[in-house]
Amino acid sequence: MAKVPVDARVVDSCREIAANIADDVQRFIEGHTTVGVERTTARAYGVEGLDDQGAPLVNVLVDRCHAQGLLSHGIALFLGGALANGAPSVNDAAERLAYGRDWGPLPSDTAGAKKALVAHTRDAILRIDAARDQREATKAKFPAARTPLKYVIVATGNIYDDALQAKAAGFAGADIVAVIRATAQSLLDFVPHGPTTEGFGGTFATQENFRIVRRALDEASAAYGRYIYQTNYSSGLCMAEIAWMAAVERLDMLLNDAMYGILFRDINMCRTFVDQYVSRRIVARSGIIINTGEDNYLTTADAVEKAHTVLTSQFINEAFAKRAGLAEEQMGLGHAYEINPRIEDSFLLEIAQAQLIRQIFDRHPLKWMPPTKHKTGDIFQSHVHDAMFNLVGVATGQSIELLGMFSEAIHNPLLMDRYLSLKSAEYIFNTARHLGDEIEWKRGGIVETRARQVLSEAHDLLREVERESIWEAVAKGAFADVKRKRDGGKGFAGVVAKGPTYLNPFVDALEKGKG
Amino acid sequence: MAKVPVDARVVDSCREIAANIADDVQRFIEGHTTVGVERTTARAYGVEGLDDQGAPLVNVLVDRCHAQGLLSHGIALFLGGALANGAPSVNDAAERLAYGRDWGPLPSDTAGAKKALVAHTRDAILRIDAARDQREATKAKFPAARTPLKYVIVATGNIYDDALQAKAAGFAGADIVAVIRATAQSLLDFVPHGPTTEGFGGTFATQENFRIVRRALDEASAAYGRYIYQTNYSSGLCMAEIAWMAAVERLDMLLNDAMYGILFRDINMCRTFVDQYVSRRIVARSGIIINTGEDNYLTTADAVEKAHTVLTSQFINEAFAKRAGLAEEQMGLGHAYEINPRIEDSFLLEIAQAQLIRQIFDRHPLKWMPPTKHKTGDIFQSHVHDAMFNLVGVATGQSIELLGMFSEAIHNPLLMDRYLSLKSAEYIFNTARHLGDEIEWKRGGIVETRARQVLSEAHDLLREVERESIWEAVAKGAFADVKRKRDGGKGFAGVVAKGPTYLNPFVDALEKGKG
Amino acid sequence: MHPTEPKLVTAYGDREGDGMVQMSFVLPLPPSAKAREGAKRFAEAHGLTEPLVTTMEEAAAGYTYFVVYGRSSHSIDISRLEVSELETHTLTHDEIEERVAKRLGRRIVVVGACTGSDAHTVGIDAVLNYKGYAGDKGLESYKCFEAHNLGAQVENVELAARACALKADAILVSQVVTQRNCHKDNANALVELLRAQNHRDKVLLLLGGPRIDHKLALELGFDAGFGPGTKPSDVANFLVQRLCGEETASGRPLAPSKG
Amino acid sequence: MHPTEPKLVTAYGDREGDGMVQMSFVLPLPPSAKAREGAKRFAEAHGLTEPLVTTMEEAAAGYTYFVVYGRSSHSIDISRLEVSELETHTLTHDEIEERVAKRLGRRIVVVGACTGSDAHTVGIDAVLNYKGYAGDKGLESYKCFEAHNLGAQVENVELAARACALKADAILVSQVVTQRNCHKDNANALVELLRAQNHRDKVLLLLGGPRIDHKLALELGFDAGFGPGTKPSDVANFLVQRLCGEETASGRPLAPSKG
Ligand code: B12
Ligand code: B12
Ligand SMILES: Cc1ncc(COP(=O)(O)O)c(C=O)c1O
Ligand SMILES: Cc1ncc(COP(=O)(O)O)c(C=O)c1O
Repeated sequence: MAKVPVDARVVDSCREIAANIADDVQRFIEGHTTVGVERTTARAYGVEGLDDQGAPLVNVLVDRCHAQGLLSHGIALFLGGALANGAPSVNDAAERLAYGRDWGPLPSDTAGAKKALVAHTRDAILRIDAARDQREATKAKFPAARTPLKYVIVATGNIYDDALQAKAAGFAGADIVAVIRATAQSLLDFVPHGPTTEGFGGTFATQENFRIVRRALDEASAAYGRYIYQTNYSSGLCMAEIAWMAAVERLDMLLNDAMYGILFRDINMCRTFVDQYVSRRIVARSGIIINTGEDNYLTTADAVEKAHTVLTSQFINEAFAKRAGLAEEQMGLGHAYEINPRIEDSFLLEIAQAQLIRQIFDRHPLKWMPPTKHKTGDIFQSHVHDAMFNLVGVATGQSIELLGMFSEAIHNPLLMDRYLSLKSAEYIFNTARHLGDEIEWKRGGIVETRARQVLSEAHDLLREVERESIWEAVAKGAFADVKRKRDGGKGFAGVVAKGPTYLNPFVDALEKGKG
Repeated sequence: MAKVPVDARVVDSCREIAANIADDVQRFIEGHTTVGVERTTARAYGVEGLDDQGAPLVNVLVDRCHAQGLLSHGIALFLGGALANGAPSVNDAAERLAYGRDWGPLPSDTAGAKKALVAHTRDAILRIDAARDQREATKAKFPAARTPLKYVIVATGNIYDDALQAKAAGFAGADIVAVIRATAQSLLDFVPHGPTTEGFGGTFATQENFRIVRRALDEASAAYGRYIYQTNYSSGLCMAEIAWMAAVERLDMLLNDAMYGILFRDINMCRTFVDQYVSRRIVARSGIIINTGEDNYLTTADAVEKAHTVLTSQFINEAFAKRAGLAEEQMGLGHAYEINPRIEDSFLLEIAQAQLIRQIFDRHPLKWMPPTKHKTGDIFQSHVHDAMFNLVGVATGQSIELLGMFSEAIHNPLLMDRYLSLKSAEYIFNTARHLGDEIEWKRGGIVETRARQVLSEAHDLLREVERESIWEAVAKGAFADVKRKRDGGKGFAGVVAKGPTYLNPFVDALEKGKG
Repeated sequence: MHPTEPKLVTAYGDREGDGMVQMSFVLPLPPSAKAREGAKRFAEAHGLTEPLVTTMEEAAAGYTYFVVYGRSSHSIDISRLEVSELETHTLTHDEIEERVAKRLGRRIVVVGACTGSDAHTVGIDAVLNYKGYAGDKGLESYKCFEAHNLGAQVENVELAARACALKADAILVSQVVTQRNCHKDNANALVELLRAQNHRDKVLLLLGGPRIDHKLALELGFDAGFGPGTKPSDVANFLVQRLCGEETASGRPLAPSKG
Repeated sequence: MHPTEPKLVTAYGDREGDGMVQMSFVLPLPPSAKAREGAKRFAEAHGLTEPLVTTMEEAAAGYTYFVVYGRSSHSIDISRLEVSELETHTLTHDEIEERVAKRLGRRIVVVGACTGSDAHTVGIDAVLNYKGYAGDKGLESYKCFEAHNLGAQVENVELAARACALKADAILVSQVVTQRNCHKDNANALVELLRAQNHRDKVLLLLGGPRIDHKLALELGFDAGFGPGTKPSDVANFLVQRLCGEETASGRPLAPSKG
């Protein structure tokens, strides 16, 4: 493989620093819960359905509890209490609490409440494990796909068209299909329900939509003799709930990154760090692979000057992931081919960065993103730009490659765009299959020098972030050239400090699962 | 530069063998002339114009001489004789001979005939030198272009549209513009006259058409501040005449290769080897760069199995060129990117071949040809295929790159096709400018192994050709999988053994020029 | 050329008037000789004569991808095109500062945002923030502009409120996501809102985005539209021209997008 | 489906019936807002609704390159398409040998050439020569065929003469260069020539080339046409079917080009 020099000592130091940065955040996380976390817990226990206004029961339930200022106890305490008080089922318990005349008193018998939840907690975990087993059984039926895995997006806004497109992508050779979410969903503090047929820029992530696409992709896998991965987005205000839905509906991957929400969706940091932790606990248990969003930084910041911010954030994201029990094999750290193509030797700078990250995160299923920012409406030139990206992808052995689309600057991909993108990627992966094994980079050349520079700049930035804490660093615009305040952004009101009696056997069970 | 191992001893041996092969042909050449050579001589002396049927005077003149069985003396002897007998000008002498009641006797006073030509011979050479000087003066006004030089084709069939297209190509960044010939021209045993506006697959090569395009390109050079090269085709039955027209009309390059005519146009070998020699003598004097046609072999033969036939032929073509007085800097040996793109690691095989040839012919302005045979009507995929070709071109430092067109499988390039091809090539040359300097190939890897294999196979084939002589080898299909007989093909009747008194002061002067 | 004298143009392939165009599309049919003929007919329906189907490939089960070339039988009369080119002077940075100081005597207040659920800030940032775009500094870099960048995901109501509060001379709206024309609805909704608040005449309304052009912006009730490749100085010039008198038709049209 | 019941299809972008098509072309105008509008109108003239001009770039002085997307307002009734699919059995090599031996009892004589000034032999060689195409051996490889390949640049007169002399059962013509339809003229001229010689009915006439399809070949007076991706065995099957009786409509259409 076309290796670049990587100073192991610097890398170790980067990981140590990242650990400190993450520990600081982890302390905050352990002391807090959010409406999102509590809704997730309720769902895990089997709470489902809508009220007469169409609001999800879990929202009505948790909001009412929060309105009383009682969320610091954890919704589980109240569900357990209601069960102990004879509610026939968790759902019934939830309805009583949500729709009952009043919320009622704090359950006196905490032990009873806990006890009442034991079986339900076990079932909640079993449900996740069952989905995981089913995924693995299905996967085992097919030969392992060759990397880079070819990842494409469908986004018609209509789930039934998406399902058709997803199968079409399978026919054309896709290994992974993502259904992009409707543009506003990450700002919604609830998860829409049922199958949906309207959405801008994408289709809503709902449990039913997950099922519909899973079914389509299972059919495609069988038809084309390849396992086809399903992925969606677990970012924004419903990070944890969506992670749970993905876990039980057998998705294979999730875009899951608090930093993305903070920087690009103006989601409050405290809120999304806590949500991310619980979402990743679920992900860890379910064997889902996450994709992080560092690639996005280069759409707002310059890809040459700020290349190191991607690497810095990857070290931190890795540390966060470890603290949620994820294995390296589940960490699809994101990076991208976003350098201005008009820059001389930009191809070499891209290779250096891609190879550096490949070597530093050698067990991680890296997510390699295509050029987007510098794409124009000239679809022919755009197709060539993607070809260079594909070449770097195969030469540096990236794991998950989101294929560029020649229509990137125009619209969400059409069936034809995807077909041609897959055709081109397959051609390049094959024609240059062993290019990476053949190349050795000239000592002290452009590639080596660039790799060294990016690593050392990342190391410096990590030190700086450690000094200031991530809260401060983000406030100062260390990432993506975007500044966000600790108490600013959306969803802050949904953050609650855990009380001494805080109860959440479901999350406890997930955490035990870690050992 | 991404060097491959080249065994200097093997290369030297190849050159020695090629020399022997060429000497054998050279002996034949020296003993023969052709109607084409004699027409060229007449043109060089200033014979021009048409008869009332529209046939060029040079054809009427030379055919009549040939019909009498007198061509073995050389047309110069008769022109000189007529001048000595008082013809006021060479043209007038030619008209007397061509249109006179009878051809008249063999000039008795050979010395007088020779003497009468001395001044005309000097003028003929001066005319070529003047054009060369003018080219060099014009070129000196502009900065030297960066290699690979971007070469594009125009071929509307109408010379005025061609001129417009040529300028458009200049605007879009072309360094070299070729006007492809009408498909049948190489089979014509005369050169059409004047500006032409009808032609299939291309536009006729005529002296007037050369002028029209030269004017357009001079204007484009001035407008865009880059010297833009003009090229055309000196292959087929009028090889030498076209070379002369190109020389005096200030073309910069010529596709000039007897082997192409033999194999792909079924032109007789004896005829075209003799024509090639004289055409190259003119080219050598005029400073034109030739492009040879080995690239074409891979359109009929398999590019993986027969890669070495290209190299073999290049050694032989180089030997032919040396014997006609060409400098290495004038030898644009042809090779191509024609491997089936569906073959795994085909990109690596292409690099190996391109780099090998680059190193063996290190002073030669190599002509690097794009994929054509495996192109399909899918213009998007075709554009990507060309992108890989462009990458190899810049990484291996090719000199003259004929840009691929995404419409290759469809039509002669349109204005848009050329624009997008140039845009893509510029992007790739720039984004990967120093890739070649950065790479070192893995010892014993796919690239190195392939380079070794091709060179040794070429060496073996050269030995075989030497053993059999080129006449035999071609008859057996050693090149392009095409078989041609020594006395078969078009134009054999135009070959004449020189008599003891054969006279051709013009070619003599060119040969002296060699020293 | 006299405006009313017609000037017909058609596509140019490699000869004047040959009308050569390229099309690509997918038909919901499996590949077959019949599908090929269908593609040919489909191209003919668009006015292509002698269409050549250059490729037919199965892109999905039951869907086929085609590339077609043909000579268009259509031409357009460009003398009849009345396009309101957005004309602006090109005053230098200093000239702008000077003109505002002289003629207005106060700073021009602009409020900008990317509205609705649209989270694309790069465009509006490029126009407003100091950094600017392609080497051309943003409005923040001018002394004579007081630029407020509200960022993305800003609701029209909020934007209008802030504009009133700040007594903004101009509101700059960016719309990047265009699926199902949400950008048009969004933009138009703001105009309606301001009308309802009797505030529309009190501010200049500028719309921008990759799919915006001046013509569209006018149709949507804005005062100007700015598309891809817009430079902050183009915007500055437009504002100064409108707010510091001397309305003029002369000047050069904004540089067209380089793609 | 009942043949007369209409089945309308239009282009498919990402939703049933959205009609999305892509176009690219050059207009002989310099880039400007007006040129952009011109491109839009030009696309509209082809039946595209709400065309989106995604790029406008100066490709040459006074010539501008455009890419346009739009929703087509056209659809075609594929139930009305009467396309003569070239139907052939798919007998194996051995089956073919056997059938000819049994039913004809002699070798089938075929003469092939690339005619006129066309020098492209690869196609006709692929069909006739032993080597064949894409792993499918050429007619030379069959005992039951006597294949004469005259190569390229063969004049119709010469081809016709050789065919008579050899008592050919079939003449195989390849035409690759198609500029200004020279392939049609060339092919048609041969048919006329054979008619004049009263020889047309005595031979099967096959036409092939990258721009040939069965329909076109029939129009030009040939018995069959073969396009890109043709395999020699397709040709062998056709000849056997025609020369060894049992004319049948069943069988599968020739594999469509993979582009
Ligand atoms: C960067 C980017 C992002 C970044 C945005 C980061 C940020 N903070 O801005 C991230 C990664 C977050 C992102 C996310 C999404 N994106 Co996005 N994104 C892009 C991308 C790659 C580049 C846009 C860009 O920055 N261009 C550079 C700027 C400088 O150009 P510009 O915006 O045109 O601005 C110039 C002019 O238009 C003008 N201008 C613009 N605004 C204004 C305003 C005024 C007043 C004036 C005077 C001028 C002006 O001046 C600017 C300078 O010249 C485009 C694809 C592309 N290449 O265009 C997709 C694209 C815009 N995104 C798209 C989509 C769908 C999304 C998502 C909704 C996908 C999803 N469902 O997850 C998400 C969610 C975001 C949301 N809800 O809006 C689609 C939109 C499709 C459509 N036409 O509707 C695109 C086209 C990609 C695609 N083909 O799918 N995206
Ligand atoms: C190889 C090639 C050449 C080689 C030919 C070598 C040779 N001895 O054949 C060389 C380099 C010599 C050449 C030269 C020229 N070429 Co050329 N060439 C090509 C190229 C790259 C590939 C053609 C090919 O071999 N295809 C592979 C074969 C297997 O496919 P095929 O021909 O379609 O055949 C299959 C089917 O069609 C069918 N078939 C074909 N014939 C027949 C016959 C029968 C009876 C049957 C049953 C089936 C059948 O079966 C075959 C197997 O499936 C094409 C571009 C392209 N990619 O298509 C240009 C192309 C055909 N050439 C072109 C031109 C213009 C020329 C020149 C005239 C240019 C010039 N002025 O110098 C010259 C001169 C040659 C001449 N006068 O004809 C143009 C034609 C444009 C047009 N449509 O009119 C093309 C399209 C390139 C371009 N875009 O400009 N060319
Ligand atoms: C990590 C991550 N999450 C989510 C998204 C999708 O954004 P949205 O919040 O609009 O769904 C992206 C898009 O790039 C992403 O990278
Ligand atoms: C050396 C050479 N001569 C001539 C030609 C052009 O062929 P034609 O004889 O049809 O002009 C080519 C085309 O590739 C060539 O390579």
